[in-house]
Amino acid sequence: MANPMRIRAAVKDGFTEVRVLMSHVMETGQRKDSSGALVPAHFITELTAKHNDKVVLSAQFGPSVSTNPYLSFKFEGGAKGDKIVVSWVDNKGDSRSDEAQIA
Amino acid sequence: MKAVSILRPALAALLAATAGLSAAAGEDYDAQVREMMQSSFKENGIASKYRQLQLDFQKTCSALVPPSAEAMRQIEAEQMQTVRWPADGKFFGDWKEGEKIAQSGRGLTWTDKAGESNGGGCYNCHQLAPQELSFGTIGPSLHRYGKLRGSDEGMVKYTWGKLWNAKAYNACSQMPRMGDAHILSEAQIKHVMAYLFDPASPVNQ
Amino acid sequence: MDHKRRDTLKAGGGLGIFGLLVAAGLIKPELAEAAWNKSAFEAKNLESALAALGAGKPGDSADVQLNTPDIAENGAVVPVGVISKLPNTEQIAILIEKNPNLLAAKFEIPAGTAAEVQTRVKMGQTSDIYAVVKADGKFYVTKKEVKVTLGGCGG
Amino acid sequence: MRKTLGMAALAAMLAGGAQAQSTADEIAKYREMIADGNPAELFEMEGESLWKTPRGPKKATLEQCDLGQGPGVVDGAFARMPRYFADTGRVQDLESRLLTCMETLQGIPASAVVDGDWNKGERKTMDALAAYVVTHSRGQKIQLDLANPQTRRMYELGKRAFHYRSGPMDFSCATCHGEDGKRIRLQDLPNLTHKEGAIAAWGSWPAYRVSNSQFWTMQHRLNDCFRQQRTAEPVFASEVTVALSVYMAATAQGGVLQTPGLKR
Repeated sequence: MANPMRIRAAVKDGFTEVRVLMSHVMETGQRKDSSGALVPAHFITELTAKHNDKVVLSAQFGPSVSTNPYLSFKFEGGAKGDKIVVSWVDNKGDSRSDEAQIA
Repeated sequence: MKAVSILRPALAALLAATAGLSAAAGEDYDAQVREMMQSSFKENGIASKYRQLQLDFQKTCSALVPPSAEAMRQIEAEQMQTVRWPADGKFFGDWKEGEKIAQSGRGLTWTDKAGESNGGGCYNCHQLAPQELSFGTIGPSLHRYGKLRGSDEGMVKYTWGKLWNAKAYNACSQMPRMGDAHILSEAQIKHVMAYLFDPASPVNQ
Repeated sequence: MDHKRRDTLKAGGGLGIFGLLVAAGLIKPELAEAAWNKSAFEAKNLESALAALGAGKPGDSADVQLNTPDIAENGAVVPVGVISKLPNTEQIAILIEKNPNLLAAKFEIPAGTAAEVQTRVKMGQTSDIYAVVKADGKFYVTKKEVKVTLGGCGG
Repeated sequence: MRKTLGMAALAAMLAGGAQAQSTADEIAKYREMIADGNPAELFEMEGESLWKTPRGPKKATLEQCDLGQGPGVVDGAFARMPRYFADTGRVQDLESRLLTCMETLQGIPASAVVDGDWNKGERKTMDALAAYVVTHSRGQKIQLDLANPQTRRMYELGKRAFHYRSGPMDFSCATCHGEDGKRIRLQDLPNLTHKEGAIAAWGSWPAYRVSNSQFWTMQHRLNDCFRQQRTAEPVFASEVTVALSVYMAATAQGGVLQTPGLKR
């Protein structure tokens, strides 16, 4: 099972700024291991972030996104204590969903 | 092989001696460190434990107090004896090969294999061709090396000697003894020489 | 609502992970339907990547800002920020011209979310990075070169 | 000849210097951009969970581990390490102390880490545990107990080990880390013999390395320094690694920890 994400969300000047760190290998499928065999591609393909129940960002990733992906964005509104939920799925069907409260 | 069999008893004797010393002298830190530099390490692949033993000049240049001018001169004179000039009298190879050697920092670590060709690691410490932005500054810039210094016999021989054994010119130089310590072959040093001196080499642009 | 959800869950066996996430209310069905844009992510040149995004030949725009360093110390992590000042920005895409697969990431920006994202990408070599923005149904682009250097001793 | 050589070298050095400066500015910008959102946080989270998870033959957690501030006290413990521990009669760095706790509390033999491979098994566990512990000294001042004679001895040994030249390339730690303002390739080299450089280094390891997406403890950092120095391999948590850590931490005494760091 994938390791948890670290999600930080804070209100600033009427916007909620969300920063997410995901634990994922993001294998490109082009790298060879020490024995020379190709390491199969393994990367997050889709992600959504929700504030309470509203989608505030959705994204699609390719293998060019760095290992242990980082993402930051901001949306209008949001209040301290509101729930932020971030979910992803990868090309092997693994998934992860974590939540955090706006600080 | 012969060198190893000579070294083995020498190592045992040295270890016994240092162990005895540290017990007797109590706070003889230098002896304790020599012992620690053995006991804390293990052989891994080509990186044998003999690498933990110091050559005389290595020991002199490791002291917390810098060696005297006289001691430095003595080391330089001794190291000068190790310089081997090219057997065929030719100092220059192919600068394109030299560039590859200058770029590569590989070789002699415990993750390298015996018999692989080593890099010179020149860019780790020196600026050379101006288009390579990723260069180190431990050594001086060598950009336009041949252009600025010319290529008379004195300069060519000095450079060869410096590459073969930098300690012959500066006892405690940080630069490895490329030829003397078998890091680069004679043919490789010729390529690096061309990279430094050839008017067509990017180093001289 | 609850009733419907339970029914969906019951049928969950054949849904796959994404379907389950939808069923569990974690992901809106709209997103699940907007499947991963395979042709765009597998595009090997700029023209076909832009075509797969439906962007055609986007016009240059100074209102799209690309925030990257000029030199990346390591190609494994290159920070990329995109800010669009164009009204009604609905999509932001990041492309790296010299990567084997050009498209790195694509973001859908719903109303109320700032047209401003930051992420990190891998770069195999020095290359132009493109930010492609869709605003009011039209596509715009800006680009910037990032030099990738070799760090460390190389040993 | 000596004189002309000097002048030419100086001219070439000055030309290189200006270019080096603009590159350094750009690299500084790059580092600033990646500073926010250090993936080391992912390891810290994992470490905290491992700290509190019953493991090993004794099925115990590490919550009673004494890192020097009393059993279970994590806060500020790393800022005072390496330190002398009476129960083991040794000066220990964070990793060697964690080995002691894993062995005594959980029954996990130290050899599982000492003879293990990087990024695998119990050594990987060690990475996460270290990430957790050092995060709880972030922002605190480095304060070694240099009045302790055992720690003092390790400092003296560490200083000498730092300058010990050997191997086919004649390198010591000081070859690369003994002067201000030097670089290998584009990588700045902290001068570890002075306070400022020692704070920059000791104060920012362990760290997440973007080049390989791994979290590296100081043990791992030192191991790879020696690899590139072309010595034999230092044994995990061996005396030389602790002595060098004492030397660095003592030189950095009073500096503020930014652990865990983010590195190239």
